[in-house]
Amino acid sequence: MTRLRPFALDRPASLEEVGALLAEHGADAALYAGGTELLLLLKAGLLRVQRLIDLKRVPGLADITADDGTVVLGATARHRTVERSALLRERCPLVAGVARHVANVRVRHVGTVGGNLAFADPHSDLATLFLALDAELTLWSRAGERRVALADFVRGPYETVRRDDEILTGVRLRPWPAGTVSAYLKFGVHERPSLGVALAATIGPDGAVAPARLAVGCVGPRPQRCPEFEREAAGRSVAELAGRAAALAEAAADAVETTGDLHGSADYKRDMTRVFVRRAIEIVAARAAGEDPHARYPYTVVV
Amino acid sequence: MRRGARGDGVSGPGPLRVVGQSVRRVDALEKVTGRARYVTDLELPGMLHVTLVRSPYAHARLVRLDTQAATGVPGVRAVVGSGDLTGCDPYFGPAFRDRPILAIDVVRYEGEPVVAVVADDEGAAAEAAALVDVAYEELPAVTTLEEALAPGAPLVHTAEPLAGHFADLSTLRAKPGTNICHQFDFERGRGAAAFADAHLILEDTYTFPRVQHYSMEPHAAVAAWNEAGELTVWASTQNPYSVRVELAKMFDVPLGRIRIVVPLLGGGFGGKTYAKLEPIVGALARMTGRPVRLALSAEEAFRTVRRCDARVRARLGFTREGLLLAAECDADFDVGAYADIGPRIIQKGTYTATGPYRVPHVRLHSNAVYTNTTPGGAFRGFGVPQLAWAIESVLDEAARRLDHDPVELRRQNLLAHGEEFAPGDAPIDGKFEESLNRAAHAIRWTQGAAADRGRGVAMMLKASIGPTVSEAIVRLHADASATVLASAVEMGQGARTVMAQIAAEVLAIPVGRVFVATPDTAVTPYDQTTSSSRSTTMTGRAVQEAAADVRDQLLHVASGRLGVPAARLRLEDGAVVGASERLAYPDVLEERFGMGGGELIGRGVVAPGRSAAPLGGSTPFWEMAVGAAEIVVDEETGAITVEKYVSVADVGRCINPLQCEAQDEGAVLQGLGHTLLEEMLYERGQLLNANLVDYRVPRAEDLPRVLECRFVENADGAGPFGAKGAGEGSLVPVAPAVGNALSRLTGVRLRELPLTPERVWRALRARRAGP
Amino acid sequence: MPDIRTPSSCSLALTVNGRPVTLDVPAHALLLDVLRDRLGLKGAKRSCDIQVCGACTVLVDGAPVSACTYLAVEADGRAVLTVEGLADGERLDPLQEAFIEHGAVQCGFCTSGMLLSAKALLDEDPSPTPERVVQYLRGNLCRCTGYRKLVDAIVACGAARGGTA
Amino acid sequence: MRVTRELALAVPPGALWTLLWDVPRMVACVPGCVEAREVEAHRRYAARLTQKVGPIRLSLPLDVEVTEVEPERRLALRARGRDPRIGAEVAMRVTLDIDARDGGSVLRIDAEGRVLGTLGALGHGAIQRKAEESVDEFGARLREAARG
Repeated sequence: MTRLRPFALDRPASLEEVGALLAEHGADAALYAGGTELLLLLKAGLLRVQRLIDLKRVPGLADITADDGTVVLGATARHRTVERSALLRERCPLVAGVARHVANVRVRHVGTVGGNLAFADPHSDLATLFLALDAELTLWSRAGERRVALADFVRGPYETVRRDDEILTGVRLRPWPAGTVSAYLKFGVHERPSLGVALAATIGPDGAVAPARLAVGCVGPRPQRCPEFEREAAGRSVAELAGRAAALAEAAADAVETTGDLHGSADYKRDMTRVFVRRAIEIVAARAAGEDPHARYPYTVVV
Repeated sequence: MRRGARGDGVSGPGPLRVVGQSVRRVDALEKVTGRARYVTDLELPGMLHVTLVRSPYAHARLVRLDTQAATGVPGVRAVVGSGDLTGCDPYFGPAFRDRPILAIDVVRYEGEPVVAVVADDEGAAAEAAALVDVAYEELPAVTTLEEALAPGAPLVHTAEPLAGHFADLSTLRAKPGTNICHQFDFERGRGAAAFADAHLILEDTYTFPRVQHYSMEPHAAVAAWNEAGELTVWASTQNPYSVRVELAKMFDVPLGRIRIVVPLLGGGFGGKTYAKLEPIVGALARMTGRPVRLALSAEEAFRTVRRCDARVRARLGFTREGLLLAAECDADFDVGAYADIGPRIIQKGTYTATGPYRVPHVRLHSNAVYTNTTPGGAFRGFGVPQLAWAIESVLDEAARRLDHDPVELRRQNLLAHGEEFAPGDAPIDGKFEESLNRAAHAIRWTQGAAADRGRGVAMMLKASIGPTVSEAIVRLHADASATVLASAVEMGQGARTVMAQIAAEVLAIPVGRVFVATPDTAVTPYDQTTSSSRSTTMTGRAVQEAAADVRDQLLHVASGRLGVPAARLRLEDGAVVGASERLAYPDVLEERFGMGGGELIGRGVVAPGRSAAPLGGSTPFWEMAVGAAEIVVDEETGAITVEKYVSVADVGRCINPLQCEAQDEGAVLQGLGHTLLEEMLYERGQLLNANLVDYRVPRAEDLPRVLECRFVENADGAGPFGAKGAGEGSLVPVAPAVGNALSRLTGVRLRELPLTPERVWRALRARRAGP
Repeated sequence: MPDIRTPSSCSLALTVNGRPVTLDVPAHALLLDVLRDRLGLKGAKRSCDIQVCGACTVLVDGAPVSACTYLAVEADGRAVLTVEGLADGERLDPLQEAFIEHGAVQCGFCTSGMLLSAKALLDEDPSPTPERVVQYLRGNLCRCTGYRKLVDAIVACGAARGGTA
Repeated sequence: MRVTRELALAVPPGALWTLLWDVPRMVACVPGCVEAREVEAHRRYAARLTQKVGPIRLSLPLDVEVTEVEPERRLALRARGRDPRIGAEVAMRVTLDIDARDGGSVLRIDAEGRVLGTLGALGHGAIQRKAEESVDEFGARLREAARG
């Protein structure tokens, strides 16, 4: 780790000012909020910039607001704020719960939702969970604002569609309707998660699942939804889901793209996907029946 | 009475007042208030900062060095390659002087220092370092034992290695034309021939991974020469006196001109033994005429030292009744690019391969093998963990084949108290069966585990260093306070507190009135090293003798003054007391010196010297510990959870029970590191995971639900008040105990550490797939 | 492109361990280096330097942060607490006392960070369960003690503080 | 990292061979290659490569050395370079084997390389993926160039 090389710090008070700075300095400037990834890249000497553009003084960028049935998390909202947000606890309880297990308490006090998503480390929880919440990201630039579905936003490890002149301003989540039972499981020995599974089953008045949402993260280059699983699960009762959990999990595992890395081989990750999708189904089924599964597995966080 | 394990203390001469109590650490206050100072905190006026430019290649020739741009950076004082290191021997190393201060002509591992940049601040140094342009021509590298030992393998070292400074390694036996830089052989009885009479013979090969000490304080050193040509180095080192020898040889000056000062260490675990950064800062301080500071990053510590990984083929022969008849071991240790103390590790680790058991016929062989990776060095256990992982696993397999209970099989083979381990070496100095029984009892071995739980047990034996020397001085001041001058380094294990307790006990004064000086070769007398669990025993006894020397002087002077024979006087609460007489120490000194000043100086020397023992000197004590683990396995993910772990160590006497407990709890967690989590991963010579994101050091959540560290205290040790060494032993049994528990529970025998979830998962899948 | 040789400096006004401090720092200065090299508060240590080990933990307005990866300018107008500010003169904080009592201090290099993280935890959850302490200490590494005594000390301190000793 | 691909092309080996030696058109085919010039005919070339691995921009001069030439059958080269800004050292070996197949030719690409230094270790996963993407892109551009 080398020392930080000198840079200037700009603290614009509006998106327009940020845009102007980006236009003026281009690759010599970097957007900065919590800095939990950026400062490490600068210290490692992997990135050199002349200026940091601090987003934390742009009003409204850190707010968590409800907006016609969706919930919008401002890009500079800190994990700690997400963890304690009453709105999220009420509308997207899983999001508040998962935020509590991001990295460690110090990173949660400083790191932001936008920084996490824009860095797009394949081994992280938020993108996986947000994918199951049909998240849509808002990218602002002087040329205008565009909305990108999270599934299209992340192209691969550390690669997103965000252009250099664009600022990620927020992420819009579509909370699951009332009567949805959900679970997030994260497994791994390392500092960062090796596997993330988000499962949400919305149970209709007739007791049938309509729809189910399943996202799997960390095992491949980007988080992935499991459309086959979701089709198979739709229309079935939760009990039926639990009954066919093994087969459904197997199908989901076969469909995901897994890549080997320091966290494990591709086939191990595929089998862990099978194991934890099944466990997620069992937990969701138990929760649907009003039981507290208080399932505990080694090196696993169940939210 | 403070909480802490109550040793079933054997009463020495009268009840002990301070020894055996969990007194408050003498360095606790400065550590909890943030006032404690480590080398990395040191600032000297005019001090320059060093950044090292390191090789990205595992093996390459240095073609060209362009430092022109770097020297232009404002604040840079010097940009130094090996060619610029004039006026000193550029090689160092305890066994072989094979390690260059900066790479000479060739780099032998990824991360090896090539150029040093010295500047006013770390920012300028780092900026200049990035501008140093080194042209390399890659050479074929060997990065595993298999590659390094293959016939015709590229050689890590081509020239004949120069002998190092330490006499006992003068019998170094490199194998010319190979990557083997030392070999060790040991035979007893009829050796391998005895296998012919064995009822059961079991053989298997186990491997132990490359792991990192990961002291929380990476290596750091500050050096300064004065006008009189004397070098002072403030170093984060465990053996100032070895470093002093290496620097005196390097700069060709008398030992007295080199001064090594060791404030507190932020952990060591063996990784800070022998010279590491001291040569480079010494050389740069001389070149620049300014004090020079080098503090490594955590990533750089991964490229400085590591534990030697090993491949051990073990073969055990048993009689029908389960008695060990013969043992054969071939161990290859990967010592990395430079030998460091590797040659002594392969000797020490292999010598007690047969553990605490009686094995009449033995043939042991080990090799120290060079590879193009971070140099291996001493690490808690010093070769014994690598051997015990193999032997204790094969022993457990034998118990299964002989249908013996694993505890029973061990019990019936244990060496007895007083029995000979090897001709010429110290007899066994502990009742090992007590430790085994207590461990088995604590884990409720005989009640059998629940269906979903597996239990495993393992033992270990380790010799400490012999010949060895520890000297100490105790000074009793006129106000009845005392200063202890001893060179035991405080690296968290509590040595400073132990020395204070020993001196306070002998001098009958409160611990708070005893001050233990910072190790400083210009002040504190010679001590060979702070490693091998030897400080309490050897340095402790030297302190005890020095304090006793002061005691005898007190009694002698008081006897004269009181007219009572010294034999009928004793020390109590800072005074010499007889049947009815009492003379406080200040008065005794007043009597002795005729004035209010002066001090009584006592000296202690402990030097058991050479013996006919196979390693050149008898071990001053045997370190023996037992580990018993109870685990649960999530068979779907392969994840092992250690639900309960019991460690029992035969320590003779806990000078400070709470510190012994904390040491052994730390040893168990560090053992769980290489058992379940840690491994340095190389890909074609490049180290991929030199940081905490990708190298998993145990955390609080890895703490077994139940962790009990207990001690057998029969006051039968050679140390003060019957103490023996502790702190390394409890780490060794962790891996085999967990491996044996896994085998008992799942029938899967893994021979490679760490037992990661994926490795266990793969083995379980293979077992389900059947033969 | 101009290489910033004269970094734009920012003037900070903050309190450190209850004392008001004003100083000018370059924008790229890290809080850890300002505390250690400018203010002589050497208690916080640089170890992993990547926000994982916790040896550099300090509290900013009561929240634990990794001073090794936190720009000093972010502390402007805030209250910084380092280990040097825990004791009240010679009277130790209950946590410092509990760490000594329970043998939770060995080499001491992680101790500052452990104490401040523990303080932040107790401020938030006065008498935490051992499981809560273990989860909270996910970001504080110690290589010497094996954590048993650290958890005991924090739980005991919590109990004492919560009046349920 | 290691990437192997097999590519069917419309042109016969001879034409492909000529294309491979056409430096300006090769520059256009190699993703991230901004310039290349001949230093020693058919032996050594100097090129500059820029790549983006996530937020990290890599820009380095490459010293390219042709190591094997079997006209219309095999071309092997070795490339090395260093980006001093981020201290990344890149070493690559690329072997191209050509066979005739029903009127056109089949090109087998075997690219093996290492990125050394901090980026190599930290970006381990991303680099393998980036290499695969680059070889696929090279193949696509080559097929386009062959048609043109």
